[in-house]
Amino acid sequence: MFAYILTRLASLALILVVMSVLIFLVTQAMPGDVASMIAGQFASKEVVDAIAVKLGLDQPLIVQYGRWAGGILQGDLGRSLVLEQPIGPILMEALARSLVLAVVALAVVAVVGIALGVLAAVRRGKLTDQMVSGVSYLGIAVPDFFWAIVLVLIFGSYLQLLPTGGYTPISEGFLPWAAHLVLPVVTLVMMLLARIARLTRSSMIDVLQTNYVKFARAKGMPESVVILRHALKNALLPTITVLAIDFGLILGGVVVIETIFSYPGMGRLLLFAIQRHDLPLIQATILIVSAAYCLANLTADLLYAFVNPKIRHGMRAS
Amino acid sequence: AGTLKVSVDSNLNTLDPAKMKGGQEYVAAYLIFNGLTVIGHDMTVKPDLAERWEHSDDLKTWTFHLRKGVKFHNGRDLEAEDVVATITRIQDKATGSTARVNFEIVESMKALDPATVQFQLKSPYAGFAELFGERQARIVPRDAVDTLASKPIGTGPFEFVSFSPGDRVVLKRNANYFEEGLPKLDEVVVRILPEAAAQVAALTTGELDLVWNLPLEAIDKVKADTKLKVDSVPTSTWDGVIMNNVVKPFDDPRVRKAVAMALDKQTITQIALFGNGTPTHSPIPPSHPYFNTDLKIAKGDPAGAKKLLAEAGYPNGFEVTLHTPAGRATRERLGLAVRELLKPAGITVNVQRVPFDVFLKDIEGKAGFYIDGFFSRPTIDTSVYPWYHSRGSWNTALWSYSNPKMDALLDGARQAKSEDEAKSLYTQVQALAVEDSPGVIPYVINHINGLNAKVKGFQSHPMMFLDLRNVSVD
Amino acid sequence: MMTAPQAHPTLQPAAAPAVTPAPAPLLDIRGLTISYGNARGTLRAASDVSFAIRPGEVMGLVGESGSGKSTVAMAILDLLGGGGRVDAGEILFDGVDLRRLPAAERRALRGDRIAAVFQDPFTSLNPALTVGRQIAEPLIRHKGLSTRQAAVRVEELLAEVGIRDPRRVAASYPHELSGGMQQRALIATALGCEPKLLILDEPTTALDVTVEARIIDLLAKLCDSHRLSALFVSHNLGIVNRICETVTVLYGGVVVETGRTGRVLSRPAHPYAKGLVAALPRITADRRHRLPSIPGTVAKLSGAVTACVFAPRCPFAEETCRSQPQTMRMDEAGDGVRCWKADALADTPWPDEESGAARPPRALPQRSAPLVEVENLRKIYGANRSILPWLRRAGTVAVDDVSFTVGRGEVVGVVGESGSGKSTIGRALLALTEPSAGTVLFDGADLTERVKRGDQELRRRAQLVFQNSAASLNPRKTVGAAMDRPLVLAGKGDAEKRRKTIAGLLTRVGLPAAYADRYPHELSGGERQRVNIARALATNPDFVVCDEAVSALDVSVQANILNLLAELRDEMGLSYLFITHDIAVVSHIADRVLVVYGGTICEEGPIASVLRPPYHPYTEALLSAVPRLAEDGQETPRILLEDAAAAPGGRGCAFAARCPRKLGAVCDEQAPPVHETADGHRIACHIPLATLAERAAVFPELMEGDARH
Amino acid sequence: MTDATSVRSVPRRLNMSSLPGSLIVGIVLLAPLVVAAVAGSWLAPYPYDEMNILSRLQPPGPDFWFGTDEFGRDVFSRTLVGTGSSLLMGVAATALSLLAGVPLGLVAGYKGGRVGETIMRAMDVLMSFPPILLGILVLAVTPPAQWKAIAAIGIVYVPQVVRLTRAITLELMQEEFITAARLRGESATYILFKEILPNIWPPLAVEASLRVVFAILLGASLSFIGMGAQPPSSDWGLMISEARPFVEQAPWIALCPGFALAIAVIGINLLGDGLRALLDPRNTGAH
Ligand SMILES: Nc1ncnc2c1ncn2[C@@H]1O[C@H](COP(=O)(O)OP(=O)(O)OP(=O)(O)O)[C@@H](O)[C@H]1O
Ligand SMILES: Nc1ncnc2c1ncn2[C@@H]1O[C@H](COP(=O)(O)OP(=O)(O)OP(=O)(O)O)[C@@H](O)[C@H]1O
Ligand SMILES: [Mg+2]
Ligand SMILES: [Mg+2]
Repeated sequence: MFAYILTRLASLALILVVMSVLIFLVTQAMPGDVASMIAGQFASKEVVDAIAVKLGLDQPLIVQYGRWAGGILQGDLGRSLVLEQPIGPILMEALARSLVLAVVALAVVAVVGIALGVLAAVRRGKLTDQMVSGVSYLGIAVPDFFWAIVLVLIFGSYLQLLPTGGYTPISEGFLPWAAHLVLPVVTLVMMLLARIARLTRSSMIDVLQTNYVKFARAKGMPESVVILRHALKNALLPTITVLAIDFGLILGGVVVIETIFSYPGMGRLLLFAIQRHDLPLIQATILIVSAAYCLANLTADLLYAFVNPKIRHGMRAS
Repeated sequence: AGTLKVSVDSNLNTLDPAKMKGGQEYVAAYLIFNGLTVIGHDMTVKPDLAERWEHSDDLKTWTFHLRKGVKFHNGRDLEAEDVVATITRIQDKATGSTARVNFEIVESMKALDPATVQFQLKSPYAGFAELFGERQARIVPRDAVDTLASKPIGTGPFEFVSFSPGDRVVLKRNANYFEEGLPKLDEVVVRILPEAAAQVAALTTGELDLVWNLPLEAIDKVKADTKLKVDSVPTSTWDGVIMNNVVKPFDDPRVRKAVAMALDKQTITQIALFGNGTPTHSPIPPSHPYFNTDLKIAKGDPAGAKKLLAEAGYPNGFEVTLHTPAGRATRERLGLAVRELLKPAGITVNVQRVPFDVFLKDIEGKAGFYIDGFFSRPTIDTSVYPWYHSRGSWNTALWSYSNPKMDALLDGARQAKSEDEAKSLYTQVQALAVEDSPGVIPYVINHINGLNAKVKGFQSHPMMFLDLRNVSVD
Repeated sequence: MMTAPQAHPTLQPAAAPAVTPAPAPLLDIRGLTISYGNARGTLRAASDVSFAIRPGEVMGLVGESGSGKSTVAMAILDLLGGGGRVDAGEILFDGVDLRRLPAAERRALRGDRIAAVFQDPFTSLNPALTVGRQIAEPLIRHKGLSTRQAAVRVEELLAEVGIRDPRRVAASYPHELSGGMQQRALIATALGCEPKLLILDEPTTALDVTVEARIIDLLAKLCDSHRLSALFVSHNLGIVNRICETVTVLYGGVVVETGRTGRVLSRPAHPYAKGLVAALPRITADRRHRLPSIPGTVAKLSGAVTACVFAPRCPFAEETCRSQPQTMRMDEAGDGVRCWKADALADTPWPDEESGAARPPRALPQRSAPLVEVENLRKIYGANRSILPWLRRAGTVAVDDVSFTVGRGEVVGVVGESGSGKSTIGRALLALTEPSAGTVLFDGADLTERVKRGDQELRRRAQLVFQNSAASLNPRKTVGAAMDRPLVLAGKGDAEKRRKTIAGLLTRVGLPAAYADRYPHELSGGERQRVNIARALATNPDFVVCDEAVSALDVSVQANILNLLAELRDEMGLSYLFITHDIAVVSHIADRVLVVYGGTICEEGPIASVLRPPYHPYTEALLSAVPRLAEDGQETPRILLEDAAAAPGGRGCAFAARCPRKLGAVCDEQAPPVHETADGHRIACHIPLATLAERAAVFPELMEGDARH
Repeated sequence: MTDATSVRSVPRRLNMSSLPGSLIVGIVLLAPLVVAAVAGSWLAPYPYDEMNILSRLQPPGPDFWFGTDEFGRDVFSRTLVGTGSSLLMGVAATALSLLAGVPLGLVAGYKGGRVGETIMRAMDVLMSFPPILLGILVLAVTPPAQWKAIAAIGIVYVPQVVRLTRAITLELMQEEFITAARLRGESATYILFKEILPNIWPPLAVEASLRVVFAILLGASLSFIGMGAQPPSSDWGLMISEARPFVEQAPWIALCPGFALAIAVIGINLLGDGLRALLDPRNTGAH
């Protein structure tokens, strides 16, 4: 197990190194450049060049990369060229907000999605099953931005129940904080629920047909115990994978939802950086997102082991 | 008294006025900083940090006398050296200020004493005082320029408290503000809400007090709400159909003329602005006394355009790509309207949206045919000269239009000694601009703010500034 | 030589009146009719099934695969899944009709008064919960024990089923236990609430013979000591013979015969039962014998029973059989048979059409070079020499220094417990895995080397018949397509010619040529295995490895396939490496046999010699564990092996850790010497040959046969 | 191999009653969309890009069945004409991801070891790139075009297809029919594409149907940030995205393409489920 984690961490480090080079090269290949962005409309070439020199953009790529990577190794994510601020605090703030969104949304998705999936599996072919499918279809059939707008209109404009956007730190009180999260979370849930529910349903159906479930029934266990204790734990593996992927997705930014709900998370930060061609900001953001994604995957794999002792065993062996 | 919550629709790149590019940023600039002069609601120049100013007869030496007792937010007194430092910084190419071109005219400057600063110009310029009303020419403390982008210090009515990119800028009342009893508000929160629907919803729920530059689609809704109101003012901010005069087929004036003829400006104003603007000939708005009322606004004459095209060697029209910057709804609509209106004239337009950074780098000044737009300028000269004079800064980059007659008219207007002289010259400029059609300027836009009825004392500014000095919320 | 069962002169006349009132049955099933329904229609899985189990009695339920055994067992438990429905009948438990009880009350009975153990311990335990917790569940549920009390009881129970370290086992997860231990844990679960009725659905099928023997002994003991009644579902007649007092034979969802075990198995009255008993391979020294088999397959029933269900396959069937449903005729002793001709056929054995016919004796192999030569074969799995220290691993030794030969036209059997390396040897022979050391010569050439060089020609001469007939055919290819490929690869003619070849091959293995268009799922297990064999033959091989090729099959189907393989050997001179864990099967088909344990060959020799003393201690245990029918001879005492504590390995004898005759340290520390006798019989053991030869024969009847010859 | 005994991926006797129900419903839902995709511009009552300033933002009525948008364009006609490009977006992007992902997944699963590891780690890298950035990169190098959006989305989904394919391949590798194939001397290519691939189709059909849906939606999201389809095209995603500001004032602008999208999504999903069942030779019509 320990060896397994070590191996995984080593490969994670390797991935991040590869990613850093890739990110660096790829962002360099992006059209547009920050100097002309800063110079603005119709800046003459000398102006753009002057800015480029000032920002050190004229140096060879390898030097730029070395400086960047060296800084990151020392925990310095660099300075945003456009915002003229150190990237670290900005990024961490956005990350924290995305994290909040991801954790809350995924908690809801996991609980509701798994519950719906289990329900549908248990009542396979019955009305409940079809209703669950129906609801999940509705969730994926309509683009997230459409849901988002409809929610804004209903809960913001008409019912005036919830704030329509923005973010309030929890330090300003739990209720305002929670109120600002409701709509983005609901939209995300609509978007992600279907997959989780369907996945849980199908693996639950498989597990419900296994011998050990039958044996649990033969022991006279009531259905609730059979389903929750015996079946569910074993049915969760694929669900966990997808949850981890979704976690990475939300951390990486759900631009559309963040935009509509004015949620200052990673997605909008990245989009901002891309639109302003702020390379250090783009690079740092993607690197952090990648790292977060890899960590989410690792966590999922460790969760597997927690859920399934056999895999724990396999980890020790392989 | 109270807190005013106002929204802008896009993130602020910087709080350093010299580097500002967008309307949202100017909102902050106007609240935090002052210029030597200010453009008033009536579009005339007024004293701001400079109490008064005088110029030599040849219009080449300008002396400004600073107001006494003005303090920066950090407590230091404003001095003439700060003005010199501010302008020097703008002139530095590496700063990347778009106001740099304005101050190219300055030969030299010096602080005569802590309260007096003098400028020597390369050529006579009557509108020099107005240049200090420009958005980027905010006076900044010379010892704190490096942190302006994230921690701006100015002399303005509000002091900077915090900026969280993508989320909000928080400002508080400047207790030492030099205008007695102003500002009235204790606090201003500028929130960044990119989605129009969210802005309007927030305004309805009272989460916001004011929506700066209200999305056009939402005007009807805000108007319908009795708790809300709409405040609007005509501006000389314009969008244009840019034709590069050195790129085929637009190097032929007949082609440009044909395009201009085919475009029905009234219709375009309807489509792009839902009527919230006024058709015009040039950046001079119809509300301005210099506006040429004799000229007819183009009504759209595809037949005439076809004829001209045939003369220019395009009897069957041609196909062309029109670039529009992505995310600017009005300009995107303008692009689609152009596409539609040029169709009967035989011109096939392929609209192509381009991300803004790419637009800046690869389209503006390089492509043949695109949609662009410009904020209103403080003076008629700054609104016209750079676009139409053959050495005008925008012109050389935008459409490379060159007509000696136009140059003569514009140079003359700069030194015009009387209003009438200036008016007559500018009237001819407009006629020539329509005749040569270096590009098509279909309209000037109304600046519209949506606000809660409880916001008192607010007036929309034709320069799209957010003037909150007299505003209060109860 | 097997003989047909003789009619017993003391059989009571069917009409004799009852003398002693039988005790009221604990479980009384009356007229149980069960069907599975889905969109395709309904399938009658049990029709009018009636039988009774008296208190303290163990009843065997036997019958071909698919005859409805599990269905009946599950119906008692109310666990018929997937569209199964009881249409009619009563299930009286202690006089109460379970079917009338509300679901909750039935559930309360389950695990408490009626407990169950299923076939496969590996899948019956939840991989995510500790074994102790799973055993404790019913105790907490039904007996209201606290978690702590339950934990104490769990350890008692585990100890009772013979687990030496109950505490550790209770804290383990299923995958950490061996199959035998898992099955014991299941039995402990079932016994926990002291049930009155135990339902055992093939509880040992998935286990090794040696482990199986232990479990069966344990069950017999427990049933006895707890005065348990049990329904024992199995198709293994030997085990039923060992443990059951009475037996009920199902065919096509219908009870065709029921009675006391000894009577039914020695003198079956119903034609199907006759066939079943006859098809069972016996330990025998006469490997020229063909097994009797029951031709055809079970007909699936959907409607009401209108004829004898066995009539289509019955060699004694007459017109009446096909037009009239049969009734069960019971006598007082509780024996019953559902065949109107039973009395008339009482003395007629199952027809053995082939055994009588004279077959040309196969030419004995010439003394030429052997076809396959294996020398010092070693295979280590999972060794890793990584630069990263935490990744380095020594790996498992699957095969440890094995040498043997297979002659042309020879059948070499390989027996040994699960994991002993049988399959690995087979795979190495076919160049499917690369040996870690040693050489495999095929017809004098190094096969692995050839294959590596891209020469597939030699490889085609060595083929494999798999255990799992379903997994070895691509479900998305028709039989024809599967068989076509080898021909295409061998460049055997155009499409038309190949089709002819395929038809010929199918006919050769006894399938209609039209089967070429079928998909694997449209075939029965036996048919699929035939297709497998036909496919292996398509390349015209000289050598076929049969890896548990008949283990998954029903006795009657197994008999069929064994006959087919023997025929092919005789006619085409094929050589086989026959891997199995069934000694009877090996004794039936093999010329020579290798007994492997822990990756080493512990005994090797002609089959007749291996079955007779001297025995290697492991061979002796293995042979003693073979379940037998009563008529096959006296039950000899079983040599029960402890569960393996650790994987075999190290310097000494692989079997040392479990050897009941272990001498001492020498066994652990020195590789055993090989004793060889004149006829090529070799035993690797520290115990002197003479001492080994002193042991009594496990199959005394073979010794008699010896004397006779 | 084209003779009588060649591989058949669908069962022989195809009759209506043996078709899975979900397949039939899926086809019924998708049929009109396919017709619209092929013949949309002929069927449309108005040109998709014709502006009619006098009748902008008209509610549904006899002239404009589903109303008009802010340019006075007929929403119904636009939806009809947009069918092609919207479906193309989903189908082509999915096809691309399958085309790239399936072989990679097969190889990763078959080869294992270093090759497999390398492929999987490369996929991890690709997967941890935020999809939008990939989209922007592909789209921004040169002017946006639909095929580029398709390429971007296709690439985004490659890792997921690889993962799925690899997982199934690994499972199938345990099956003995693979051993049988090796034993008769088949090449790796044959085993991968003729033995394994046909068994991957059913789960892949389900996955692909989900992918098509996600691709359409991601295309819409790209439109949202101005990267996907270009105006005045009437791609559904673009239409719905452009209708946002008018949701209150003129909800019908979003309704028609939204409806079409929902039908497509449900239809494609059902089709996927049905195909899985159909591709399974064990299918006997029971579902
Ligand atoms: N869930 C089900 N749906 C439909 N048919 C079924 C189902 N379960 C079993 N059957 C069918 O019912 C018949 C009896 O099955 P059952 O499992 O009782 O046989 P069995 O005697 O236990 O066989 P085996 O020895 O192989 O375990 C078989 O033909 C089987 O195909
Ligand atoms: N691919 C593999 N990787 C690692 N270990 C393996 C592999 N295949 C087999 N083994 C191990 O090698 C040993 C011998 O396995 P093998 O399959 O040859 O046994 P077997 O005698 O055929 O058993 P069974 O009767 O269960 O089929 C076992 O301990 C097994 O766990
Ligand atoms: Mg069974
Ligand atoms: Mg094996």
